Amino acid sequence: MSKLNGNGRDVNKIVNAAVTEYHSKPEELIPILLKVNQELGFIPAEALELISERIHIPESRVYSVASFYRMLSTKPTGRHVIKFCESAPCHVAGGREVWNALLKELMIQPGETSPDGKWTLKTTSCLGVCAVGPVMMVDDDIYGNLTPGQIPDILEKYE
Amino acid sequence: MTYFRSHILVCNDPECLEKGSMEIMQALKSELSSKGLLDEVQILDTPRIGNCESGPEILVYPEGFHYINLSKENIPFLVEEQFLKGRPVNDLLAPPKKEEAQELGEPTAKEIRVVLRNCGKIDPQNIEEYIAEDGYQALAKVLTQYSPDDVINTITQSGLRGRGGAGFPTGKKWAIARDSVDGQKYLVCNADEGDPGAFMNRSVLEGDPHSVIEGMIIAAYTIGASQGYIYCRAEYPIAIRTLNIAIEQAREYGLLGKNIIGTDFSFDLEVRKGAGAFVCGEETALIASIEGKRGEPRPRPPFPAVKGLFGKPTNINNVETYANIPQIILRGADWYASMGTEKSKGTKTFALAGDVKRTGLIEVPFGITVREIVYDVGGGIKNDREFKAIQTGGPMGGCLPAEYLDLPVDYEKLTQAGSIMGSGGMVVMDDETCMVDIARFFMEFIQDESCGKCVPCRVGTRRMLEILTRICNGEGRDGDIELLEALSAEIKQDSLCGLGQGAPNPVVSTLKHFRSEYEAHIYKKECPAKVCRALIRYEIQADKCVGCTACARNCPVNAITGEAKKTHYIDPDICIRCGICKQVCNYEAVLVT
Amino acid sequence: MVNLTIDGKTIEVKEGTTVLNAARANGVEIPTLCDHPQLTPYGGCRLCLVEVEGARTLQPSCTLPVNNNMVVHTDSEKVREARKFVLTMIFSERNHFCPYCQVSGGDCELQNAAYDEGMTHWPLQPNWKPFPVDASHPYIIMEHNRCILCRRCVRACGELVGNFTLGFEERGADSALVADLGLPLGESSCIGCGTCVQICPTGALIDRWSAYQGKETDVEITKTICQGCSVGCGIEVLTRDNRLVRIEGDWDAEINGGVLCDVGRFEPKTDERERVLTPMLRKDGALKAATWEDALAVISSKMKSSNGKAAAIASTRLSLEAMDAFNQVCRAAGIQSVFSSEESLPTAAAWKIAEKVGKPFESKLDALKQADCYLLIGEDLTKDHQVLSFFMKRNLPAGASLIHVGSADSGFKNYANVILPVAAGKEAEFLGDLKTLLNGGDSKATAAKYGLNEEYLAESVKLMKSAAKPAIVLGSRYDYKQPVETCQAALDIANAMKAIFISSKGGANSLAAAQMGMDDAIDLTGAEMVILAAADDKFSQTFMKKFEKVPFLVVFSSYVSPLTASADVVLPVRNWLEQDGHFVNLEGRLLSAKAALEAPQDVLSTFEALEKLAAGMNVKLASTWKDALKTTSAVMVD
Amino acid sequence: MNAIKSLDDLQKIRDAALAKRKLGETSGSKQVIVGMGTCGIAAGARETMKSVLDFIEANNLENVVVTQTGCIGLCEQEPIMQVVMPGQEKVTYGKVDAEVAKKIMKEHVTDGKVVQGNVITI
Repeated sequence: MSKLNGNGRDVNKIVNAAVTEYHSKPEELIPILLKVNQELGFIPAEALELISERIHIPESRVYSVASFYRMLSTKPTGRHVIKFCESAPCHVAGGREVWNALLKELMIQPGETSPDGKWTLKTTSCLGVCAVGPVMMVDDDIYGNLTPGQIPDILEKYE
Repeated sequence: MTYFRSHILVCNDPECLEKGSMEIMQALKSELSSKGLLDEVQILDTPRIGNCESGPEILVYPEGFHYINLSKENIPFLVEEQFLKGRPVNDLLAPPKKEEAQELGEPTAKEIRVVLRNCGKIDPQNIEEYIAEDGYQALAKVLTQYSPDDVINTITQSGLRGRGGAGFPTGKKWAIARDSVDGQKYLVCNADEGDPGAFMNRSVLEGDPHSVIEGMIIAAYTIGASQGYIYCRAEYPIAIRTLNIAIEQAREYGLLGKNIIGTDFSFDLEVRKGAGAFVCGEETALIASIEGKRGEPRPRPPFPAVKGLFGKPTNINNVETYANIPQIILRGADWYASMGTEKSKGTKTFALAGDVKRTGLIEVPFGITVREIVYDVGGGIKNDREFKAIQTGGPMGGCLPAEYLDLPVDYEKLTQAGSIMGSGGMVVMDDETCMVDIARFFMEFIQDESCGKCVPCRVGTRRMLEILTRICNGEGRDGDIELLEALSAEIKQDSLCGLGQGAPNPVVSTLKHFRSEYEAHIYKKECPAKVCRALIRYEIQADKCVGCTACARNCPVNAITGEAKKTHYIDPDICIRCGICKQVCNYEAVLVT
Repeated sequence: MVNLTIDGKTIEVKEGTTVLNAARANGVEIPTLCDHPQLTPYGGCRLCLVEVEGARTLQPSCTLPVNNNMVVHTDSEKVREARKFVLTMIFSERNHFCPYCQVSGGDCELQNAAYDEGMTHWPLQPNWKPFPVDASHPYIIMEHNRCILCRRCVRACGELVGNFTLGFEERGADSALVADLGLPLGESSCIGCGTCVQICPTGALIDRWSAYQGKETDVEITKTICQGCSVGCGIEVLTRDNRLVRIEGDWDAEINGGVLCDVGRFEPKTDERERVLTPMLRKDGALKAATWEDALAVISSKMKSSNGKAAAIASTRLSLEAMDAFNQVCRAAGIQSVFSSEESLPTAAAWKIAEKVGKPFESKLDALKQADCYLLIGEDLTKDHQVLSFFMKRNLPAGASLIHVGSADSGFKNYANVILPVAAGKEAEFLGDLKTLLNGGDSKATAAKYGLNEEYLAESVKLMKSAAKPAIVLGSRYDYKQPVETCQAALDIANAMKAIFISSKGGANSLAAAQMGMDDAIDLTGAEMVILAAADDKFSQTFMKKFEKVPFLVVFSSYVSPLTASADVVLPVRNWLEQDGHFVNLEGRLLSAKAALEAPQDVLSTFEALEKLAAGMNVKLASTWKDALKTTSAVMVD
Repeated sequence: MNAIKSLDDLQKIRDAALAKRKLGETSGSKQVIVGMGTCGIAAGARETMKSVLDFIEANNLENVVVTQTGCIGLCEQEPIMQVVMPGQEKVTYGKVDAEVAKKIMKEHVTDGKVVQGNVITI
C-alpha cells in the first residue's frame, strides 16, 4: 500500500529507497532520516513507522532521534525552508536587523509555517561562513552579506 | 615490479638545465652505479622542484630532502652520505624557512600556512593536484619505513596537541589507542565544527580534503584501525561532497581500501553526516550519533580509546589535527616543534569574524599576540572603531578585553586569562557591542543546544538565560549578578560534559571584565553600548532629517510619522526598537539614546 | 581488589565496582535519583556527585568505577552545595507543588532527597510551561508536569521489559517523555505492565487505583509470589486495613528482578468477580446457603455412593499443599481419574518426555536471559507468560534475534526478526524439517510445503546458525494437535544445536501437577460425580463446557462463575492473596507464597477445606507434599 | 586509473601531475580560477562562475581554462577570482560579482589589462 502525504509524494517508495541506500542498518538511522527529510521536506509519522519496521528499531527510538536533531523535522514544513543563522558573528555583523526585516516580510515567527504553506522559518546554528555574515539559507541556496533591504528581493525569487 | 627504496628527482626546468642539471643527473647515475645502488635508487627528471634560482636542484624521496646549488663535485659525497649511510647532507639542503616563504607565498608576514597550505591553491576535486603538492608522500614514507612506534615518536616529538580544543597531546592519544588490546578498532575524524564563528575545518575539508584523509590513514596505520569515519556536520554540504569525491578518488588510486600502496595495510573511510546538534562535537555524543542514536554524551570513563564506537577502542581527532600529520612526517618533528611556544607547538588556524576589517581564515604560529592577530593579520577594527573584546573558543569560551591584547595565544595562556582555545573561532567586537547582550546570546545558544541529559546544563542554562534576558529587558534585580555567579560555579562543576562545564564561561568572563555593564543594566537601567532594546530609544534628529520618508516606509510597526521633506518623528510607545530605521537612513539622522 | 578511601575510611572492593556501590556496601549513603540498581548507570541527574581528589570537576558516583588509591569525599561542603544546587534546579523546572501529589510525604524520592538536604522551600521560583496530563491509558496516568526527566521509565521500558514504548522527544529543557511516535499512552504500544510506574521516582507516572490510597509508610508490605503463570515472579503486596492497595514487583527477586506484567500487577485490582462467601447446597433445584458441616457431609456421602465412578480436577493454581491433599482425599475415596485443569498446554508433554528421558533437559531462566537467538514455538508468550517474553525482547537491541513460529499477528509482531506462521497440527513436522535445514538443505521446498515465505525461512536458518547462544522456547498453543511430538521435535533441534531449551508450563503449579501424576487429558465420561478444586482460577468457555453433562458437580471456588451456578455443592475458598503455600515454577524452582490479606469469615483455604473433608471421611492426611514431589522422578529442570 | 601499488607508482603520478601543471603554464592557455567554497558561494560565487562561463560562450573564447578551488581564507573578499595569463603572475580579485567578473573577462582575460579596482594582494 503506498501512502501519500501532503506533498503528494509516495512515502513508502521514498523510505524504501533511503533504507536500501543505507543497507537497512540500524546505525544508519540518521542518514536514512536525513534522506527522507530531504525528499519530503519533513518526516511524516508513516515514514517513521516504516523506518522502524524496516531497520528494526522501536518507533520510540526512531522518534527520539528524529526529534533530537535540528535538521530533521517531524512536522510539515512549507514549500521553502528559510534557515537563518543565529550565531554570534552574524549577530555582531548586523544579523538582528536582517532578522527583523525577515520577520516583517514573512509575518511568521521562527518555527512557524506561513498560512499559504510557502515558507517555514527556522534558525540554524553556524553555517561556517561567518566572514560573509549575516547569512541565511533558503532551501539549499546560501546567501551571505545580507542587508535588510535585500530580503524582499531574495524572497521574490521563490515560487 | 622493481622496488626502489629511494627516488631522486632531478629538475629539468629550462633554468636548471642551463645550470647543468643533466650533468648532475649523469654524475648521480655513474656514482650510484659504481656503488652498485642503481637497482635501489631510481633517477627521474621532473619539471620544476623549487624556483630554479638555486639550481641545479634535486629532490630525494621518500624523505623529501631538497638539495640545491649542486655541482658535479658534490655528488660522490652526497651519494655516500645520503644513499649509503642514510643521512642528509645538511650543507646542501635547501633552507626550510626560505623554501616555505617562497612556496607558500605567505598571505601576511605573521602567517605560516601548514594546514592551509593547499587551500585556495589546488583543485580539491582533483587528487593529482594534491599528489603534485607532495600529497601522500608522507603516507608512503610511513607505510614503507615507519613502525607504528616510529610514527608515535615523531608525533610526540613534534609536540602536536589536539586541535579540537582540549589540546591533549596527539602522540599520547595514539599510543593509548594503539595499546588497546581489542581486535577491532575505529578511527574517527571530528568534523562537527559547531562553534559559531569557527569555520577553519570547513575550509580545509573544502579546499584540501586529501590532507585530512592522508593524516587519517597514517593514524589508522599507527593505532591499528581498519575502518574510519569522518563525522561532518550537515550544515557543510559542500565539504561533505568534496570529501566524498576525495575518498572515492583515494580509493581509485589505491590509497584507501585493501592493500594500500601495495602494502598489507588496509583501511577504509566513510563520511557520516550530522543532523544539527552542536553537542555532537563532544566525542561521546559524536560516537552515539554515528551509532544512530540521540547525540547525548555519556560519562567518562570509559574513555573512547578503551570503549568507543560500537563499544570498540576508538581514536578521535579533529580535522586540523589530522591535516597536520602529513607535514610533520615529511618535514620532521623538529621542524614542527620549532614553531610555537614551549607547550603549544606548531601553528593554529583561526577563523576571524566579527568587527574586524579582514575577516576570514588565518594560520599563525602559537605565541602570536591577540594584538598581532587583530591588527596585523585582521587589519584592525571595522570603521576604525575601538576594540572592545575578543571572544575565543566558541560558545564555551570567554570574552577578553583590551588589557589582553598583548596576550600570547596558546592553550595555557588563554585558559589562564579565563577563556579557552576551543577549536579556533575568534569573534572581534567593537565598542558598539553590549557584553550582557553577548553573554545572553551565547547562553541562548547553549541552552538551545543542551541535550537535556544532565540537570545542571539542562535547567541551569535555562535559569541563567532567564536572568540574562530580564537584565537585558531592563528588569534586572538586585542580586542577579550574585545569582549568575553562583549558578555559573555549580554548572561548571556539576555538568556531565564539556558543553555544560563550559556553558557559563561567556557569563563568567564578561562578569569578570565588564561587570560595570551588568550593573548599569540592573541598577541604572541603561545599556552603555546602546544595544538592549528595552533600554534604548530611537530618535530622529531634526537637524539631520531631510524628510526622505525612508524610515517611515520601512518601519514594520508604523511608529514613524512625518510628511515628505519634513522632520519625522518616532513614537516611542509604538517603536519596537528593531533598528531598521537607523539602517535605512542615509543621513545618519536616527540616533539611539 | 581495589583499595580506596571514602570519607576517610579505607575500603576494599572488587574492581569495576562503582563508587556509589562501594560507598553503599560500606555504609556510606549517597543520594540518587536517576540511578536504579536494575538499570544501566546513566549519570544524568547529578545528585550523586562526589568529590574525587585530583579530578577537575565533581564526579557522578553512579557511573565512576573505583580506582586504586582513589580518595573520595561524599560529604564535603562542595558536594553538599552541589546536591542542593541540583535539587534547586529540579524544583525550578515544572510543577513540584507537593501537596497536590499522591506520592508526597514519603513515597517521592525527589521530596525525600530534598528533606535529607534540609531544604524547606524552593530557592528559585519555578518557571514552566504546563503540559497536558495524559490519562488515556486504562491503568496508567502520565503527569508530565511532575517529570524530572531522569528517564528511569524509558530505560526500564527498554532494558527490563523490552517493549520500548517510552522514549524522549526534543532535547534540552524541551525534552518530554513520549510513547512511540508521540501518541497518547492509551493508544500506544504500551502493554500496561506498569514497570514504569513502579520505577518512577516522583509522581509523574502513577496508576489509577492506588493514588491517594496510602503512602508506603502507611501500608503493610508482604513479600510473596505472583500466581498468574508458571514464571513465579517475586512481588510485594501493599495492603492497608486488609485492603489491597497495589502490587509491585520485588526488585530483589531473582526470577524477575522487579519486573511484572499487567496480569500480576493490575489484574487483582481490576478483578470484579463476585466472591463465594458461604457454602451452598442445591435444594429443590436452587442453591441455598448451608453450613460447612452439611455441605461436606453431602460430598462425602456422594463420594462413597459413587463407588469410584467419579472424577476430580484440581486447578493448577492450587498450592502444593492443597494439590497433595486433594489427591490423597480423592484417591482414598477410590477416585482413579484425578486431573489438573491444564488444557493441552506443553507441561504434560514436556513431563512425559522427562519421564522417558529420565534426566533433566531444560535450562534455567538465567540462561534464557543470556541467549542471543530465540526460536519461539507456540501461540503467544506475550499473553500468557509475559515476563518470559520480556527476557527475550530486551535482548533484541543488543543484536539478539527472534524467530517466531506462530501467529503472524502475535504480540511479537513488532519485535520478531522473522515470523513463520506454521499451521496448527504441522508444528512437529515443520520442526523436523527445520532441523534438516539447519544441516544444510533446500529452504525453497520446505517453504513451499508449509506455505511460508522462502526468504524469511532462509533468514531464520541463517540467524539460528550464526547464533552463539541459541535458545529454543516452547510456548503454549491452545490447539497443539501433537503436543508430545512437537515438544520432542523442538527438543531435538535444541540438542542438535546445543541450544538452551525451555518450555512454558501453563498455570502457577502446572509442573507440580504433572509431577503428581495429574497430567492426563481430562476425561469425564461415565463420571457420576465430579469434584473441581477451582480455587480462584478463571476458566475458558471450552473448559466449562466439559461440565455441562456432569450429574453431580462439587466446586471449591473463591468466585461465582457459571460453574458454581450449575454446581450441586459450592464451597467458598480463599483466593491466592489470602493463603500461604508452595509452588514449583517452570524451571522447577520451589517457591513459597505468603498470605497478604485476611479472608472473609467462613472462607477457608482449599487445604483447610480438604482437611475438613478428609476428617469427615475418616481419611488420614499424611503431610507429605514434599514427598509427593520426590516420589515421582526428579524435577526436570537442570 | 590503476591503483597505486608502490612508491614508484605514486612518484610517477606526482611527476605526471607536475608535468601537466607545467604544460598548463607553458601552453599559452589562460587560466581562470573561481573560489567555490561555501563562503564563496554564499557571497555569490555561483553567479560569478556563471558570468565567466557565459562570457566565454558569448565571445567564443578559446584557450581559457576555468577551474575552481576551495576557500583561500580571505572570506570577506569573496567571491574571489584569480586570473593567470601565460607567462605572468597570478592576479587575485576580490568581491567579484557577476558584473565585475564580466569586466575582468573582457579587460583582463581578453585584452590583457589588469582590472585595478578589484585586485587584492595576498
